[in-house]
Amino acid sequence: LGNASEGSSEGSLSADGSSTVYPITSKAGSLWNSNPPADDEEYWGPGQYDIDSDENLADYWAGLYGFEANDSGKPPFETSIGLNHTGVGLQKLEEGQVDIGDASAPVSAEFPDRSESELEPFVDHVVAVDAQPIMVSKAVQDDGLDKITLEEVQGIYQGEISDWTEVEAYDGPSKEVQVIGRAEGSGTDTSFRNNVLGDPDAEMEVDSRKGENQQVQTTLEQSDNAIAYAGLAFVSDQAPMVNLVIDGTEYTREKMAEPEYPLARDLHCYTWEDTSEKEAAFIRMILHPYGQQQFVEPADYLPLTDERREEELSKLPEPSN
Amino acid sequence: MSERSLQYQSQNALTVEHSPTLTGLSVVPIGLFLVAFVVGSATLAGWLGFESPLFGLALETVFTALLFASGACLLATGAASRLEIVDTTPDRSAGVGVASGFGFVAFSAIGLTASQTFGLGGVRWALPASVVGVLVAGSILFAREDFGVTVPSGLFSLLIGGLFLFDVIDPSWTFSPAGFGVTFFGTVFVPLLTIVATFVGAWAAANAFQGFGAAGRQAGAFFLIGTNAALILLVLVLLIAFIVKNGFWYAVDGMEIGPGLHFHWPFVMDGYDVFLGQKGIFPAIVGTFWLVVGAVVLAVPIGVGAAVFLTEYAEQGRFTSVVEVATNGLWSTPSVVFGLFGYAFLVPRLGNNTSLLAGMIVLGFMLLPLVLITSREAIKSVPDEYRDASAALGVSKWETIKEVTIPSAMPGIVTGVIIGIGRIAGETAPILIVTADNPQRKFAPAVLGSFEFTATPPFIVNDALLSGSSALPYQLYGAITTGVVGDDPGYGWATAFVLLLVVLSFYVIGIMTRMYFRKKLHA
Amino acid sequence: MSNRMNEPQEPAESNRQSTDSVTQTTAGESQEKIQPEWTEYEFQGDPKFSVEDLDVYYGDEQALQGITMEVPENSVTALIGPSGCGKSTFLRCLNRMNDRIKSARVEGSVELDGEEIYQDGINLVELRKRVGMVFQSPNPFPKSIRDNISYGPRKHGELETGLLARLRGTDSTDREQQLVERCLKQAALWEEVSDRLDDNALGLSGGQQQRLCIARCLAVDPDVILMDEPASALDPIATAKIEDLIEELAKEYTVIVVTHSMQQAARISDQTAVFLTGGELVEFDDTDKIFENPESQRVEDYVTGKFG
Amino acid sequence: MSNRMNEPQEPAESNRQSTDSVTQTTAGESQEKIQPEWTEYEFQGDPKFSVEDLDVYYGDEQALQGITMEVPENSVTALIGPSGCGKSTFLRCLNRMNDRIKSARVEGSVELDGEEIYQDGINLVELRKRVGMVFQSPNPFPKSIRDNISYGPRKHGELETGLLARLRGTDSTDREQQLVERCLKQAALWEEVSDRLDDNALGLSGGQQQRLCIARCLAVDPDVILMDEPASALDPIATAKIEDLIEELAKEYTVIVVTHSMQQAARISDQTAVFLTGGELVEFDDTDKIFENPESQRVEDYVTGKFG
Amino acid sequence: MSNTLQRGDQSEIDEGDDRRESLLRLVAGASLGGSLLTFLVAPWLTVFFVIAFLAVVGYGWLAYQERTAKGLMFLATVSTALVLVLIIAFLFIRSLPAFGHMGLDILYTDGDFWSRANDRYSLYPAIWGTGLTTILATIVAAPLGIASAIFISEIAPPWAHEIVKPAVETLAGIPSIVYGFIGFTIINGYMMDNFGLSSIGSIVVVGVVVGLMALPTVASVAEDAIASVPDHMKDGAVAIGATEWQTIKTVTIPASFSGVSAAVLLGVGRAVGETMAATVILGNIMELPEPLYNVFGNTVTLTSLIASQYGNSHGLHREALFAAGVILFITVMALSVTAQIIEARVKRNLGGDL
Ligand SMILES: Nc1ncnc2c1ncn2[C@@H]1O[C@H](COP(=O)(O)OP(=O)(O)OP(=O)(O)O)[C@@H](O)[C@H]1O
Ligand SMILES: Nc1ncnc2c1ncn2[C@@H]1O[C@H](COP(=O)(O)OP(=O)(O)OP(=O)(O)O)[C@@H](O)[C@H]1O
Ligand SMILES: [Mg+2]
Ligand SMILES: [Mg+2]
Ligand SMILES: O=P([O-])([O-])[O-]
Repeated sequence: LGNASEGSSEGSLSADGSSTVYPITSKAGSLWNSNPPADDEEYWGPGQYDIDSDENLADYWAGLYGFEANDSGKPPFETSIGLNHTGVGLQKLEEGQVDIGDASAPVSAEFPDRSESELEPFVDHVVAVDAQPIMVSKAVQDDGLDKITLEEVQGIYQGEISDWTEVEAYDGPSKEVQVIGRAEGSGTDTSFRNNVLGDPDAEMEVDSRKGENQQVQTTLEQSDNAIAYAGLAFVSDQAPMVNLVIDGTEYTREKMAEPEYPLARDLHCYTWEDTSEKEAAFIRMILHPYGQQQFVEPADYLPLTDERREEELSKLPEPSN
Repeated sequence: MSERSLQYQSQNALTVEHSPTLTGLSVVPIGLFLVAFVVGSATLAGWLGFESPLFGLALETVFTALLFASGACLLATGAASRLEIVDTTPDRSAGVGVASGFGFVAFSAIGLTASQTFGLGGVRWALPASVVGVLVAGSILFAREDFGVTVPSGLFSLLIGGLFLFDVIDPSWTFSPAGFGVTFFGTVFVPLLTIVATFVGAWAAANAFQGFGAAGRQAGAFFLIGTNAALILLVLVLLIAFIVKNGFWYAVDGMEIGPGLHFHWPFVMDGYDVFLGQKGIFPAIVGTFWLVVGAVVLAVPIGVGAAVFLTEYAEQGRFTSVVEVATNGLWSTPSVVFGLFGYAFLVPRLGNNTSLLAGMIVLGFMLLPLVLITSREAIKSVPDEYRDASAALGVSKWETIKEVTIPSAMPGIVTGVIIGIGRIAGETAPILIVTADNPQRKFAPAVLGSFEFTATPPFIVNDALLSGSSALPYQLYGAITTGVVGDDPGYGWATAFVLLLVVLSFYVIGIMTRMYFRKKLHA
Repeated sequence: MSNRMNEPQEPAESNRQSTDSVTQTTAGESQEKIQPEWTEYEFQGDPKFSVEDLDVYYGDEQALQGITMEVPENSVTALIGPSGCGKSTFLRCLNRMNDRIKSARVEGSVELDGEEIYQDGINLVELRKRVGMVFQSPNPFPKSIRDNISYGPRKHGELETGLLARLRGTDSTDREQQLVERCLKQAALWEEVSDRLDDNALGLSGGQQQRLCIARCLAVDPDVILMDEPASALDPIATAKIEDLIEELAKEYTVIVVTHSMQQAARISDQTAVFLTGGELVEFDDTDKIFENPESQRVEDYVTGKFG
Repeated sequence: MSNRMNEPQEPAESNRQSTDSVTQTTAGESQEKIQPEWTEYEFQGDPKFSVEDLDVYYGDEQALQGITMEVPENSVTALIGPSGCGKSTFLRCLNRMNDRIKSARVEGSVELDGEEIYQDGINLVELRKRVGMVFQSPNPFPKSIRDNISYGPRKHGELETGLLARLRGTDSTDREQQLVERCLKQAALWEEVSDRLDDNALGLSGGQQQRLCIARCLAVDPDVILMDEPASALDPIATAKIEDLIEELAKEYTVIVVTHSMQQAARISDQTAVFLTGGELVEFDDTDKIFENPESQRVEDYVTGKFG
Repeated sequence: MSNTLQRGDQSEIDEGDDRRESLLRLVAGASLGGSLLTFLVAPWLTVFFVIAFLAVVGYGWLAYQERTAKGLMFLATVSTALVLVLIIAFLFIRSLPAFGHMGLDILYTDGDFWSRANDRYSLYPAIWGTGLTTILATIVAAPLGIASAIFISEIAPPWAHEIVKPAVETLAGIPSIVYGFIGFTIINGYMMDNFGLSSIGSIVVVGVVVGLMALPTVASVAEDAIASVPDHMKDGAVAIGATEWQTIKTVTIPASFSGVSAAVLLGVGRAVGETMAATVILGNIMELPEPLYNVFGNTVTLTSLIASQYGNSHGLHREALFAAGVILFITVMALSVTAQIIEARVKRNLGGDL
């Protein structure tokens, strides 16, 4: 038994961690394992992405780093993607239990009391951007709340605003604000505090804390007075987002992609010490426009700009063929 | 004969005859309660609304009418009994229990009105409340039983009905007790109060039905206890029906049977695969299967062995009582504590990762006390005659245990194990902590195919056992908390349906096994 | 009084027990009537119980077959017979304790003082107050001796004590004390326990417990006392006390006692009924006659020890 | 052979049971020796059992007091006495079944064919094979009739069946069949069950079950058969069959039978031992003598029904 | 024909046998102890000891089946107790830092209960929440459970008995996550809509759901207790003309009172330890409800604290969760032991009859 040094199982690539990043990596992993052929238009179809290949999906991406294709149609190596939280992902990565630690907050915010050098071995790969939305219950939106200022959000989460009538854009009846947060220690919570309240350890007052983003969404859907933050992937009809107004600028869904949007956060795939060829093959797939279109956009996250993509790609080892 | 003439009571008639009047009067409130229960529950569940009339009557009118009818019937019953129009056998008093019950109702009602409606703060509301409460209790105590039972319950119904009639409480009424952050709406309160008041009335009527006295109190008590049993049945049926209704069609979607041996049940037999468009939970089912197998393999030999040792070999003493305390302690240890323990003890020692094996062991530990306790009972209940008979034939203890004791205890042991399995198969918390990793798997853990021999210790490894796995309860947890399949609520219900199907099958099989063996033994 | 067996069969009476299948035995499954092996038992005065054509079934099995007999008042009637012949079953028919056995079904008629006890609307409480019962093994409640005795009267509302009763002025502590004393004296237990009436009854010896059970039964003022092998769990000395007590009780009460000891039956009873396997009543007559000169050959065999 | 009571007391023997406190009754707590009320019982031939000065205690309570008697071979010895007098206790001393009762302590000597059975290193398996036992209520194992009978021999390695045995060539299915047949015939049960040997034994009637238990006991080929009220749970017809069987068995075996029915003792036994409350053996003699002309007054009272 | 009764002539062989047996026992004990020890400190070595143990046991089985079997069964018995010891040990060891860091504040403190930033981990709100939900659950489970027990063992006609008893048992089989699922998706929303709650999740819902889950425990343990009151004791009451209900009330229940109260205690234990339903239904905030007894408010229980924060914790935070486990464990053990003491006392007092 003892310490498995590389990954939980030989041969396969394992990732675990953030539930926010999970929709991306999980879809990527699932398709990787299915290894669709090149003529599959829906999920692979390399030609659509200016990729010149007739290989199956995983065969192609793994092939870039010299992994041999299988005759059986199976990928050169399998992937397994765990669902957990940022903290768990990073910890498992550190303990050598997984190859990739998914994180929805930077490692520095997740482990605020660690020194630079302690954080050094975490190699950061940003794979997408989540412009963390402010979401409210449908009923609140219906009562006119289509935008909210950053100060109001801060007031709500610091316990200064407790009734919706205190929010300017709201013109419905008096109603208590139900403040919903994510569990402490989750990446989503950490980045929200970091971005909105200015400190990953800032105090906040909430009415309930949900373990996962999906629970936040369900709670919004069931309530008529709630406000919450989650990931873009979890916005729904009954749990709509509202525009955030910062210094007079109203950030709509479209404008959230702009780098100035203060709640924007990067979604990370950390690797340990180096990036192995296996890890690189998988991350390269996600970083490629193919991956951004196939995995990031359907999950409602924002793809990286070309510039940032190039920068992230440059951190990966060069493909061997 | 002299001593017997001291007797203070003449003999009563050997037969009792209840007049049809009494029977008629007392059956009505019970029927009214049933109607109120059905209509009220339907209203609470939102199937009936106050906007839409029922048989041309406003819902509020229906409730008011029910209450007045019930109250009137009860008062009439009380009067008829008191005036001896009908033959009853009431006691001198309804007793302290009834008196304090109604006293408490009066106390709370006055207290609430005083504090919430008239805003009497502090404890000033307590004074009028106590006075009225004591008055009500006292007068019930000193009234004859027939009055003490019917009048307060009848008045209670009439009072509530009056509140409805004069629109003191109507569907638009609201009540927010200060500081609780809760609002009682008339839409909920009206049906709720109707059910409660008619229920009290039905209890009183059950009392009257048997002519009060000891027989009446028995009828009242049996009515309460019987209603409780019926409600529990109702809850069970509703729970199951609800899950089935929401999950069944999703779960059986795309099921194909035939031709020939072809059988495909996508939700149950497929894994999760984006590319193939499969959204099945096969890996979770297999995960649960292996968890159960592992737990059984671990717990059954230890549990049965310990049970045999404790019953057949150990002297009753300090050692056995320590083991008993430990067993009962294990039985009541919360599952999440088992999870933490597994995380601290097993995970670091089994590849430092969440794993199927860790889950098996933790669930095995949870199953252990169940197996031990039930096996012990079963072995204890093997008649000593068998053991004596065997000993008298010169057969040793161990042979007796193997050949006679354990086979005779087998039905009990098997039943215990099956029901124990049902229980652990539904456990979520420990799995969450020591086994779970990816809820969306394509392939089930291939435990059998993963054994490998190595040259270094431990010489035999099984990758599947040492990796994480999904399991049905975890799958359901995943569906609730992380929306693993996006906006697809049916997926969660279908998972719940399959989980329930698996767990309850174990229970049903266990219970039927026991019934079968009981019948066989008694035949 | 005559053995009714010889009278013409009456049509099915409507006052049979009203459980399922009350139907009179139909022609199809008509059973052979057991021919009595003895002439009627005659006695003076009214019968306390008149049992007629009583059949009892446990599920499908018949435990008693067409029992017809009349039990005279203020005397001791012994029921004897081999194990399993239905003595206990018969006894439990007389106060309808068989109602508590789910599988038991009773057909036929039992009259207490001329009133049918297997009819609708019978007041079981009243019946059991009149027909008391003492069981094979002593079964006092785990309460004080006093409470054991006052239990019945209290449940029947004849005694009230405690704060509430005192408030209402219906307190009957004194009467309770009198009652306890009277019953214990009648049961020949007073001397032994008068100084510890508030001790738990389970602390008494077996024989004392059994007498306490008799006292408890007397406290509700029954007419009849049924006893099912009341001395079988006791040692000879305790047995002797119980036997004396039974003879004493017969002065005021009708006592019906099951015993498996023929000697005991001979010692204590005025008349004896002999049941034999299969649940038939084979002979019922004066005890002396039964033991010295029975009419039935089978009874003769039984009492002389040819079997059993 | 003479009643050893009259012989001088031997010093404490070392071969008493080796449980705790084996010490001989010390002078301090010396009990009065019970004076025999009858003269010695003499018979011809060797005794099967010689019991000498046997005391049995349950915890602190003494259940048997200084029993001394010799049981002749190939005959039926009946043990009678009121309930609780220690008959069962005595019987269970003879095959050391009392070892199974934690609180029981045995002092004194019991010899089987001249060999002390209360000595260290006794082979209990062998003892119990030689001294078989049949219990009050029939207790067949919940197995087939055949398996019930072959159970003992199988466990003693005398029979082997099944695949393994067949592979090894030691299969003894035939011998098993013969054994089953022989025992069932001896127990007078063959006729009734020969066509359903593989049915569960619990399906038999009580009397059949009891005979099956006897057959099961015969299968291990004992010398002695102890029976503790073997017919008390049975109806007269089954009882009669068992009684016949006992008389039959006495031709080949030594049978010792406890009964609470004096009639039964009179019918079946050659000699009778009367125990009375307190655990004393009051008289042991030919059955006829005991019932017609006992020497002890207490026995006379007992057998004529003055008490019990 | 028959063998001698004595075994004396075999004594020499016996002695050799005895020596070999003690040796075997020694080796088996050592290898087993070794396995355990290595599993604790160096798990990769465990396999050698396990092999040794299996070898010894295998040999012992062939040579001395009875004694080997007895030894193995003894081991099984000991290991049952050992599991509990291990649980205690690991829970306590892992939680010590949290107890050390927080001192008594971990049990009770005013305000500022839980903050990762300040390393404050007071379990007070969770303890309070557990207490409150448990009280509510007991209010539901105890009377209804006892009533069901009475119904099943005393009142039900055979057909109803055949339905209700298995139904109550089946109720015990519904997994807690299913209750949680229904609570989370349906009841929470219903309470929001119909009781005007201002936030999702409330103690009262959890209390009622958990009460429903503890009900079968109460019912079945109480039923055993009630059914163990001997029939002849009840017959005694009925035969002097008490009604069935009077008999139940004044003879059966008092006689089985301790068993029934043990049933309630065990039910309370179940309620205290119930996890998943609380986790998904409650808001899980480390705050007290306001006012303290506001059952419509939101808080966290010890169990839901562990299950909801477990995944996001490390360091002292995680140790604090272990501390929550310790408190849970101690509570439940105390309840269980009390229940057993009560039951033992009854047995002693009533001479093992009840
Ligand atoms: N509760 C019962 N259910 C089914 N059968 C019963 C029940 N009670 C008694 N029987 C059967 O009815 C028959 C008569 O039983 P009963 O107890 O009346 O006999 P008894 O004469 O009192 O015997 P004993 O002397 O052993 O007490 C027996 O065959 C018995 O097995
Ligand atoms: N296991 C035991 N533990 C304690 N005392 C016992 C035990 N067995 C019997 N006794 C007591 O020993 C005495 C003799 O009992 P034993 O069973 O030998 O009597 P018995 O003559 O067989 O009576 P019965 O005719 O009732 O079967 C009795 O006082 C009994 O209470
Ligand atoms: Mg009887
Ligand atoms: Mg006996
Ligand atoms: O699950 P998280 O992404 O919030 O850590």
